[in-house]
This record gives sequence, structure tokens and C-alpha cells, in this order.
Amino acid sequence: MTATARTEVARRPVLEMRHISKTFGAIRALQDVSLSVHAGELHALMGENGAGKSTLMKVLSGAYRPDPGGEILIDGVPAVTGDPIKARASGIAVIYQELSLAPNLTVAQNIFLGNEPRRFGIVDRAQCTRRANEIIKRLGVSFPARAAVSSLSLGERQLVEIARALSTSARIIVMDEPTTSLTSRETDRLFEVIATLKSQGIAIIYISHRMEEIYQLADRVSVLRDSGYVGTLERAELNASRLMSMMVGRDLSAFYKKDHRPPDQKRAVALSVRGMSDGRLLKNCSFDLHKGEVLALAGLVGSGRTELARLIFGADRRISGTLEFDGKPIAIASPRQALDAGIAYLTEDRKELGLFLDMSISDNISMGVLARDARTGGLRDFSAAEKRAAKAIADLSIRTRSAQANAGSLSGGNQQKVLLARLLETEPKVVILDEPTRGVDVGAKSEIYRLIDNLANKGIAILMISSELPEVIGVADRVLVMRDGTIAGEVTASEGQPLSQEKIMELATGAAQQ
Amino acid sequence: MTDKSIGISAGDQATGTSRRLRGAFAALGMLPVLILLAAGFQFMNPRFMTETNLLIVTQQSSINIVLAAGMTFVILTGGIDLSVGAILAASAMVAVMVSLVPDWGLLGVPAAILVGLGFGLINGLLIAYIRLPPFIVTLGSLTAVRGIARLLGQDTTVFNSDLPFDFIGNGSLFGIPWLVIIALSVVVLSWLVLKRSVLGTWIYAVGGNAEAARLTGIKVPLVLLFVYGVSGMLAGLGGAMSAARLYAANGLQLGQSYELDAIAAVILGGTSFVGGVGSIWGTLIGGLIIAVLSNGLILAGVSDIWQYIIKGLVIIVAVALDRYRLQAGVRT
Amino acid sequence: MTDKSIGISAGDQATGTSRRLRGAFAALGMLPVLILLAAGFQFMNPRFMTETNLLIVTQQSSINIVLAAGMTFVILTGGIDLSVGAILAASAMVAVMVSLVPDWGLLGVPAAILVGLGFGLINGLLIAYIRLPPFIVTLGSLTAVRGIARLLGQDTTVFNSDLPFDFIGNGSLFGIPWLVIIALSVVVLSWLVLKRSVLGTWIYAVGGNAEAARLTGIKVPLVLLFVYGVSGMLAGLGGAMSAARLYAANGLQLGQSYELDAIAAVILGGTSFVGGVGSIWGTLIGGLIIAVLSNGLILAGVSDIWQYIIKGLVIIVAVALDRYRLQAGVRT
Amino acid sequence: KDLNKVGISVGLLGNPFFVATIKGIEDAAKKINPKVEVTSVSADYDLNKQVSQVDSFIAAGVDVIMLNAVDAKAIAPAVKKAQAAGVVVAAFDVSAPGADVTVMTNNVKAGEEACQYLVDHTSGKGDYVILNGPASSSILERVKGCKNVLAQHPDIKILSDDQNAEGSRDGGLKVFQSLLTRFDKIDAVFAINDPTAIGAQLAAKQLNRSEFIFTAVDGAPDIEKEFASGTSMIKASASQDPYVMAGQSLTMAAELLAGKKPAEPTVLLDPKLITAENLKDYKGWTAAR
Ligand SMILES: Nc1ncnc2c1ncn2[C@@H]1O[C@H](COP(=O)(O)OP(=O)(O)OP(=O)(O)O)[C@@H](O)[C@H]1O
Ligand SMILES: Nc1ncnc2c1ncn2[C@@H]1O[C@H](COP(=O)(O)OP(=O)(O)OP(=O)(O)O)[C@@H](O)[C@H]1O
Ligand SMILES: [Mg+2]
Ligand SMILES: [Mg+2]
Repeated sequence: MTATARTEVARRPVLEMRHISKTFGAIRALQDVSLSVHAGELHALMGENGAGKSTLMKVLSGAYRPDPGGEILIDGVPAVTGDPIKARASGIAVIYQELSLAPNLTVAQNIFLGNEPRRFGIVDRAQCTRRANEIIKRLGVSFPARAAVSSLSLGERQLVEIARALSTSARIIVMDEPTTSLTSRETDRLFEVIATLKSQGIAIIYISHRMEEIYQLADRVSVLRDSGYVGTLERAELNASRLMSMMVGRDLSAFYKKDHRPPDQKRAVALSVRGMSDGRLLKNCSFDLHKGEVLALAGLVGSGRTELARLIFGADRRISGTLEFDGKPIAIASPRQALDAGIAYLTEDRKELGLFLDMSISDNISMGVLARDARTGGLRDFSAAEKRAAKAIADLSIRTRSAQANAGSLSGGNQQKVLLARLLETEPKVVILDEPTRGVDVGAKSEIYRLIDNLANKGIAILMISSELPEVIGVADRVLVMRDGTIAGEVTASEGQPLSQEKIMELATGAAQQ
Repeated sequence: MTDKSIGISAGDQATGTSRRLRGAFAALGMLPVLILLAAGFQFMNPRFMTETNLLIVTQQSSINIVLAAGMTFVILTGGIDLSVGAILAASAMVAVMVSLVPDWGLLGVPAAILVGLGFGLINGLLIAYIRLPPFIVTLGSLTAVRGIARLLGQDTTVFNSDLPFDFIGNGSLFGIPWLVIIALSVVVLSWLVLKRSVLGTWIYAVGGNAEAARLTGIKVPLVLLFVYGVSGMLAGLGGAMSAARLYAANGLQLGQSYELDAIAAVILGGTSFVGGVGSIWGTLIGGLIIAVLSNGLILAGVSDIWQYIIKGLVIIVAVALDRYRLQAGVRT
Repeated sequence: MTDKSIGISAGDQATGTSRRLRGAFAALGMLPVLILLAAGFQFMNPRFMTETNLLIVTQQSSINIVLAAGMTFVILTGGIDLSVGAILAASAMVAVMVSLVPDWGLLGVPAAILVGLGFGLINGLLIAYIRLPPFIVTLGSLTAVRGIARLLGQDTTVFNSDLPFDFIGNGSLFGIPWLVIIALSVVVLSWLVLKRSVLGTWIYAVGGNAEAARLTGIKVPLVLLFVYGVSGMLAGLGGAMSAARLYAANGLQLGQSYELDAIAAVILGGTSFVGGVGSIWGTLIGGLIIAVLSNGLILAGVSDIWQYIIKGLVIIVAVALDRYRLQAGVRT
Repeated sequence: KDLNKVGISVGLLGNPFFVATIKGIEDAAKKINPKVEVTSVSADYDLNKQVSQVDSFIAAGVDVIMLNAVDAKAIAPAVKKAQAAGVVVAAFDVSAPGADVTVMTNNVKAGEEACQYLVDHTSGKGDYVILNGPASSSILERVKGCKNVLAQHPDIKILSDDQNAEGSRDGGLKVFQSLLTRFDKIDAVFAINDPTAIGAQLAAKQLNRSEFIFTAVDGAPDIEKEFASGTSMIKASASQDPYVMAGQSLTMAAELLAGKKPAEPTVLLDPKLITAENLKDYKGWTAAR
């Protein structure tokens, strides 16, 4: 083989998607999109919420069948479309955005699902566990391979999903927002793994709304907008304003917004949490949340942030701990009581714990205030719901054809906005946001930050759980860091010094003690 | 299950009028099947479509439709109520026994409804507050309530040939049998509650995602208590209707396996077992399909054995057709 | 439903050995209830724990356990199979009728199993490939297959007093009835398939998250076809066992409402209707509880009416105890 | 041997008919041995269950098994097994092959009498309907008896005989409603039991049809009430006496146990046709004895 021939081979893309369109009934989710990916490159895919990124990847993985006319070539050979089994056999592995694990099975079982090491049809469990442990060790994970997935937190589940993609000998790995529930430590670990994969000649398609990740990783970036293909940038051509304008057609300045007054220690305490324990993970957590303050709760995956939030909200049973609201002790034993008191909670797991996928967007938005809107005799006031929905769709720019569409038909980011809208409708005084920008595009993210800022300006107290450190630093006034179910410490901005990322990480990992 | 994804992609995209049209079409559900069946039977025996016979069919379906209406509430929350047949028997016993008490006659009807409500609430309490699985709870009460129904009459048939409320079972208003009027009222009321009231939206929400409903502040246990109470109460009403129709009740034989017919009507009507998806109109049509089948096959002179075979096949073919129709709709 | 969250929070935090211990404890499931019941009956009638009576109890439970084993597969995928009673009747008819053909005698058993398998596969095809709801499909085949069973014998009882395979129904091996041996073998085999084989993992995966299973490349329709096939096949085996025991079969009366007993055994055993959670050992214990209840109440001299009431209550109390036990486990 | 323990297995315990048979057995047994222990169980028309019950009775050491067979043919092996264990098997209401004693109503005759009444009151011609029930031996025999009679009259046409009215009021009402639509004119109806006839009559009243008469089999309490009303379209019912029948079966079994072989092990009790006219002489199922 001559040298030129070899470069020819190297230059030939492993994957070509040509003229892919996909319609759902009357909705056009993809229109004539073409994309080619080379071996050993990390090809980033960007675009606003609902641009069609996940749909394109589902077409690739065989979960959806593209409309006639589209074709997928692997190593230049047309592949069968619409068949997950064939797709996997041809070396495609996908980490889906909406997690697709069987919660009733163990980590190891999920990793090897459909691909079990076996002898005569009998699962080789020893090998299963051993290999699973190897893979999860590569990701630097703390849970055992025999743990039930139902017992893992969302972030941990995402790691399982990543481990699954690594377990196959795939040549093309698709990662659809793999880091949304990961903290920086796991993310770093993932990036190391990605580097290794690339060096092995594996092609990676990487979807993310986090710009810094794209700058760090991408060899090339393709952009989708409004279901169509916009263009591809080489690494050298990457810059923020160019990307932005390709994605949204305008420049986004002032990304993080912090207009509200910095916290004043003398400001009234809105919510005072004392000695919260749940008898499992959480031990004696106490803190104060002030009016008009944005307090961030940082920590590693599994440190117990979500658990603490749920405990305050009355979603789980606590074994000890008291709450004071506006200086008066209150008893909260159920979400209903919390909501009545003016405490609202945005869940991190929108699909399992948040949305009613088979119900309309309008119903989803109004669900918390139905009783308030009701006419005499408990009858629904549909016009009120329509109004609320129309306003929310406009305010949060939710991308949908109609307020009557099912919430399940929205893209991930837009589903998140629907949940936020529902929360705002209840007019809360204390808001707990668990990963509020999970899976949300840059444009919407800045809208959400603006929203948080506005709420704080109105004197609403905000507790924000986030795994994105830049977001924590950009939005919060004060940061509490959790580790192993306790509050490990607090980080505040001091005299013109911004919140320190290093300090937060030290507290989160426990490095400060050593 | 895999069904769900299809259900989702069916009713999404449309907007405005086209959406409403599609909604109406989806609500139509099995109506085409019902019409097809009716046409087929009419072809085999022209007496099928006579006024008298149609009244008979609707009358025969009325009790099942009342039970199925309650079952719709329950299945919408993702539950099931196997005890309706037994509750119907117990309530019918009470209705007849109360009617035999001098001067109390008419009280038989409210008594039956109250008894049904009571049993339903017990089911609901166990399911909502002790969080036992609905299948086991109502299987248990199916057995226990059946025992109570037998105990009430000490295993005899109680009868009252001068039943004061027999007009319910055998009378008509403007030519429409009372049984039919009651069944239709129950359907309309159920529709009001399910589609027009706040509680109805909560019922759908609990069925769609119970945990999300709880986090939204919906009192899930109260909703569950309500649906099982309604199901029991309507079974009680069914008991009163049955007593009024037969002038008699027997704790052991009455209402045997009525629960299966009621569930079949609900599921034929397109309400999903996973909860959160379905409508009461579908249930009405499902109930009518079952009644038309029984009546039509007799009119067509089909023997009992073949009635079994044909009924079974028609039920399967009916949902298959419906599935096909929905998929065709998605493709266009 | 709300159950799910509890099921999840039950088996969480533990790690290592404590996790394994808890697993074993959870697998015990209703065993304490079974032991409690047995002790209670022994107290009321000392004959309960005699060898003869225990053999009778296990023998009586054997057919139900075989059906319930198949039902476990089905319910683990989130489905249901209502047709097992009817399939049992049809298979038993075939078993006896084949045994009457000269020289074919012993072929009755495989014939019955094949017939069951055939009906099961038809259910499976409709559910897996045309994606019809399992409840409606098997309700339809419950009716249609019952009709076929009646048709086979033209509503008469078929009878063979020299049944060549009667040892299955009435013989023993080392003092253990063949019926019991068969039931136990079925349970052990099911356990092997469910917990040790690749297919078993897939069954759990389909029940846990069918869409995820599909995306990982599991052929979900094949898995569904398999479970309904198994359920039908075991119903066929149950038919052969019933024929061997009775030397006879009747298409109308045999196996009526056996499906409810089978489902009850599965659910009592802790397998969840939402799919993906449960074990075959639980089913075994569930089946034994049902048999012990029936036998013990008769031995205790309880009247038939009160048997109904007590049975119903015990079923509810049993799951309530189980729920309580699990919750207590969580708190500690 | 003495009569100490009796086990009864009947098709469906909650049925008033079987309630009466059990009372008959209990009373007869008490007459022989006041301290006798009687256990009654319901097979719920499930042969498997009944065979299990026979096993249980054998294990429990009963002296006599009073058997109302779910299936008149298929119960044979169970009977044999019981006898091999030294238990006397006494069948009542339904025959059981090989039973030591059998007392049952002559169901063929019941069908014949009921249908003869119809023939007599329709001048031996016209359109007949037979409201059938679940296929059990006694019902098959009733229908057979009825057809025996009708076959002798060539002017009688049977419009329908293959509809299952479940043997209940509810079923009778439903099925007959539809049959009334199907047939314009019916002259006579034979219902296989009383509840079916009563249900069918309700259907007729509702549809204002009265051109026919009914007869049935049983003599249940509700049919007495019907006759007493004087306006019933149901004209006659071939009655059985469950109390006497079952009691007699036990008495014979006890005698056999004591070593006295009965002259005739099978006794067929003749049904008595009751009508509004002879109602006052009829001792119903629930009569105090
Ligand atoms: N199953 C479906 N049925 C109907 N419409 C769908 C379906 N799946 C996706 N869509 C629509 O297709 C469009 C593209 O969605 P997709 O999920 O691919 O967006 P995305 O680019 O991944 O967005 P995000 O960043 O929010 O994840 C959206 O408008 C969405 O509403
Ligand atoms: N539903 C649950 N049942 C039992 N254990 C759970 C559950 N959810 C989470 N856990 C456990 O609690 C621990 C803390 O999870 P939690 O979700 O509170 O962490 P977190 O800090 O919010 O992390 P994440 O960013 O992953 O959400 C995890 O280790 C997990 O194993
Ligand atoms: Mg996406
Ligand atoms: Mg979290």
C-alpha cells in the first residue's frame, strides 16, 4: 500500500449520513441533514433545544427509521436503517440523552444487556461482574457492579450508561449530553477516557450545550438549526461568536446574569434548615437561606444534594431535623404542605419524577394550580390554563407547535422549560432548583439565569443544586458544598474576589482535610 | 410497555382544528368496529336494527356500562378493581332485603349504593394508605365480599315480586328504559368529572406518573380513595339495577365474572392498563360492542359453543383493527 | 404506581454482605406468612401437619404452581395471561382424546403440551408483533379457546379409565407424588432460565424498561413470544397433569378461573404487575399459601361461606404484613 | 361400623338446592348418630377440586362420602379410590359410576313431564323453544326427556335448543330477550330450571309478549311464589325434593355401613309436577321438617 493510498483510507469517513429527514406525523424533526465522521475524531454536534440532534442520533442508532431517501454509510457501505441490532453490530454505540436503563437490573446486567458474556446460553456472571468492574473503574466510579440501578442517583446512572457504551467494541460512539448530571471530577475522568478512545481510532459524536467542553474536546463541530444542517467548523475555526451565530443567528453577550444585590448577612432568613437527617445518607445538615439570595449547593455525584432537597420539600421521610420558614417553625411532611407554605422544588429527573408525558403541555404547566384556578364545583377553568400556557411558552420560548401537544413530544430542553413554568405558576417564596439547566441550550440557559436573577430580585430565596461549576460561580451568591451526606463547608465571595472554584473542589473531594 | 410509544406519537403534532379533529377521531376509537359489527349482524338478521332490539341491546349493556364506568376511573390511575361483581351481588342482596322491610321499600336503592360505596372505600383505603397492590386487594375483597353476599342471604335466593323500585329495571321514560337512562347519566357524569373537573385531571396525572403527581402537590392517596370509592359505588348502583330487573338476588350466582366484562369494555374502549390514557366514551362503546356481540350472535342463530369462539376472535380482531387504524393514521 | 418507589427504596443503601443478606431476606418474601398459616392450622387441627395431609396439599397445589410458573414469566415482562385455564381445558381434552387412539396412548402428554404451546404462541404473536394489549388478547383467547375445548368433546366428558400415563396423576416416586415432582422441576427449570440464562436477564430487562431493552438490541418481540409460549406450554402441561389425575376431561368445566389462582400465586409471591420485579420462588410460596388456605380451612371445619370471607381477608392481610415487613426493613 | 364422620362434596354450595340437600343429609345423619360429624365442601363445579376433596375426605377418615358428582362419568376413579380405602360412597342428585348407593331425581322423567304439560296445553303442535343451560348430566337428561316427548309430535317445531342461559334469572332474561326478537311467534318454552324460566318470563313481560307458556324443572321457592301469584306464564315445574333425596341417600349409606345391603342400590325418585292447582300440597325445599 502506498503512502497516498493509506492517507486516502484514513481520510475516508467511517460514517456518512446522507440526506437524512425524519418526520413525526406533521412535525419535521430533521430535514435533509448530512454528516460525515472520521475515525479517531471527536465530532461535536451543536444546536438549540429541539434542533434535532437527538433525533439524528436515534436515526443513526436505529431507534428511528429515517424517511425514505436518507442513507447511512459505514465504511462507505450502505447500512440497514431502523434496526438497533444491526446498528450495534456495525459498531455503533449510543449514550442516550434520556437514560435508557432497566432500573430493576444490576449495574453489570445493564452494562452487558443484550450482549452478555455467556456459556451455552447461561450468563457467565463472574465474568460479567469482573468486566463491569474493570469498566467502571476506568470511569473512577464508587458504586459496585452488583448494585441495583434503581438505587443509583441520576449522575451515577449516567455513568452506567457511559460504561455500557464502552463495553462494546464500538467504532463509533455517540454521546448525547453525557455530562449533564456529572460533576467536574467525573467529567474530567470521562474526558480522559475519551482521549484514550480517540487514540484507538474510535470516532466520537459528542452532543453538549456546554461551550467549554466543546472548546476542550472537539476536532470538528457541526451545527443543526431548525431541523436542518447549518455547517461544520474545523477546530481552528472555532470561536464563540461564530458558533453562536450559527446556532441561534445572533450573538449572546452577558451570559451569566447577576443583577440582584449581593447577599447582605442582615437580610431576613427565608428558610432555616436545622439538623436534617434521613437515616441513610444525610447526617445533620443545617443552613440558612436568605430572602433574595441565590444559594448554590455543590458537591460530587452522590454527595446527597438531591436527597437534602427532597427532604426539605417533604418528598422523603426524615428522621430528624426542623424547618423554620419566615422565622416560624413549620412542619412539612409532604410536598403538598411544602407547596402550601410556598416552597417549590424542581426535580432533576424530569422524565421519571417531573412530567406527565401523555398529557398536554398546558395541563403540565397548570398542574400545580388547578385547584386555585377552579370554577365553582371543582370544574376546570380551561381558559385560565390556556392563558398560563401561552404566557409560559412565550416567556420561556418553549418550542412547540401547540400548547395542546403532549409533553412527551418535546425535546429534552423544552421539557425542562415546561417544568420550570409549572414551578413558577405556583408563585413560591422559596425555590429549590435541582440541576435547572440540565440539557438546556445556551440561549435558554441564559434565559433561565435571567429568570433566576429576576426571582432573586423579587426577594424570592433560591437554592440551586448544580453540577456545573461555572454555572455555580456565575449565578450563585454563596455556595454550600456537600460531601458524603453532610455539609462540608461554605464558600463565599469576598471583597471583589469571585467564588473560588478550587475551594469548592477541595471541599467537595475532601482534599482540604489532607 | 412498547405500546406506550405508539400512543404518544399518535396524538401529538396537530394544532388547532386539525388537532381537534384528530382528537375526535381518536375519541371515536372503536366506533367504526361497533358500526361494522352492527352492520354485519343486520345483514345476517334484519331484525337486529329494529327499535325493540336496539333497546334490548342497550338495556343488556347498561349494568356492564355502569360497572365499566367505575372501572374506567380505576384503570386510569393504573389500578384495577376485581371486586365489582362481588360488590354488585352484595348490594343487590341488600337492595332486595331492605325492600322487604315494610315501609322501607324504596330505601333499597340508596342502601345498595351505600353498601357498594363502603366496600369501595375499604378497597381504596388499603390501596391508597397501606399501599397494597390493587390486584391483590380487590382479589381478596372479591372473595371476602362474595362470602358476605352469601352470608346475607344464608345461601338462598331472596326475592320480592312487589319490588317498589322495579320501574328502574323494567320501566321506561318516553320509551327509553330507565336502565339505559341511568347508564347514560353515569357516563355523562363520569365524563364531566374526568374531563371537566380538576379532580379528573388529577386522576389522569396520577395514572400518568404517580410520583410526579405527588411532587406537584396532588394528594395521590385521596385521588386513589376516590376512584375506588366511585367504582364500588357504581357497583352498588349496578346491584340495585340488577335487583330491580330480576326482582331477586342471589349472593353466590349474581355478578360472577362481571369484572371481566367491565374490564374488557374499558380496554376495548382504548383505555390503557398503564394508566393515564383513555376516555369514558371509549368505555361506552366497548360496553356496547360486548352487548351487541352477545345479542347479535343469538339473533344470528349461532350455537353456544360457536358463540364462545366467535366472541373471542371478534374481541381480538377488534383491537387489531383499531391498532391498524391508529398506525395508518400516524403514517399519513 | 406508588408501589414502585417503595420497591425501589427497599433494596438500596446496603452494600456487600448486608446487601446479600437483605436480598436473601427479600427472597424469603411470604415464607413467614406461609409458616404462620401452617402453624395456625396445625394448632386448630393436629392432622394438618401429618405426612398424608402435607402430600395432599402439595399435590393440590401442583397444577396451580405449574400454571403460575408460566404466569411468572409473563408478568415479569409486564404482561398477563388470562387464557391459561382455557388452554388447560383444551389440552386436557386433547390428552385424553389422543390417549384413546389405539397405540398412541402415551402421546397424549406431548400432544397436550404442544397444543398448549401452540395457543401460547398465538397469544405471543398477537402481543409481540401486532402489539395488541395482553389483557385483551388473552381475554379473547380465554373465550375462544374455551369454545374450542368444548367443541373438541362436543360438550361431553371424554374419559379413559385405562389412561396410559395415569401414573403422572396418581403415582409416586420414592413416596413423592409425580405431580409434586413435576411442579418442582418446573419451578427449578424456570429459576434456571430466569436467573441464570441470558434470556432470563432479557425477560427482566423487557419488564423493567422495554424501550431501553429494544435500544440495546434485545429482540423484544422474541422475548414476548417466548414468555407467552412458555405460559401456554405450561398450561398444556397442566392439562396433561389434570387429565392424568382425573382420567377424564371436560371442555366446559375444567380449569374455570384457574387464571385467577395462578395470578394470585404470582402476585402473592411478590412479583410486581409493573414488570421486571419478582422471583419464581415467590410464586412457589404464593401457590403453597393458596393451597394451605383451602385445605387448612376445611380441616379446621370452617363453613364454606366463612371460608370465602377468611380466604379473602387472609390474602389481604398477607400482603399487608409483607409490606409492613419491607418498610420496617427500610427503617432499620 | 358406626356412622361417625360424613363428608359431603357438592357442585356449588351456595345454590339453594344444595343447601337443602345438605340439610337433608345432616338431619338424616343426626337421626342415626346424634354425635355425627358432618363436613360439607363445595367443588365449585371443578372436577380437580372435587377429586382433591375426595382425597382429603379419605385422609380425614370419613365413613361415608356423600357425593354430588361434578361430572357423572369422570368421577369414577375417585369413587374407586375411596372405596378401596374402605369408605362408603353415596351419590345423590347426580349418578356416580360404581357408587355404593345412588339416589337421584329421574331427570329424564322430569323433562318428559314438563314437556308433556306443554304438549297437552298446545294441542300437540306449534313452535317450541328449549332454554338450555351449562352442559351437565342432569341438564342433558332433562333436555333429552323433553325431546323424547316432543319427538312424538310431528307438528311441533323446535326453534332453538342450543342457547345457554346459564341456569340463572339473569341469563334467562338476556337470552330470551334476544330469542323473542328472533322469533315472532313462540308457543311453548321449556326452561331447564326455575330461575331460567323466571328470568325468561321477565323478558316476555317487558316486551309485552304472552302468546306462550313456560314449564321448568326444580320446584324452587321462587317458583312457588310465581304459582301463588296466579298470573304467571310459567304453568308447571317438575319438582325435585333435594331434602328427601339426599337424606335417603345417607340413610341407605348408613345401612350399608352397618352391614345391611340395600335391595336396590340405585333409587330414582320421580319428580312431581307442580302447578298453581296442586301447589298447596307441595312441600317446598325450605319447608321445616
Ligand atoms: N417522538 C417524537 N414525536 C414527535 N416529535 C418529536 C419526537 N421526538 C422529537 N420530536 C420533535 O423533534 C424535534 C427535535 O427533537 P430532538 O430531541 O432531536 O432535539 P434536540 O436537538 O436533541 O434538543 P435538546 O437539546 O433539547 O435535547 C423537536 O421539535 C421535538 O419536538
Ligand atoms: N431513590 C433512591 N433510593 C435509594 N437511594 C438513592 C435514591 N436516590 C439516590 N440514592 C442514593 O443516595 C445517594 C445520593 O444521591 P443524590 O441524588 O442525593 O446525590 P446528588 O448529590 O444529588 O447527586 P446527583 O448529582 O447524582 O443527583 C446516591 O449515592 C444514591 O445511591
Ligand atoms: Mg436532545
Ligand atoms: Mg442530584
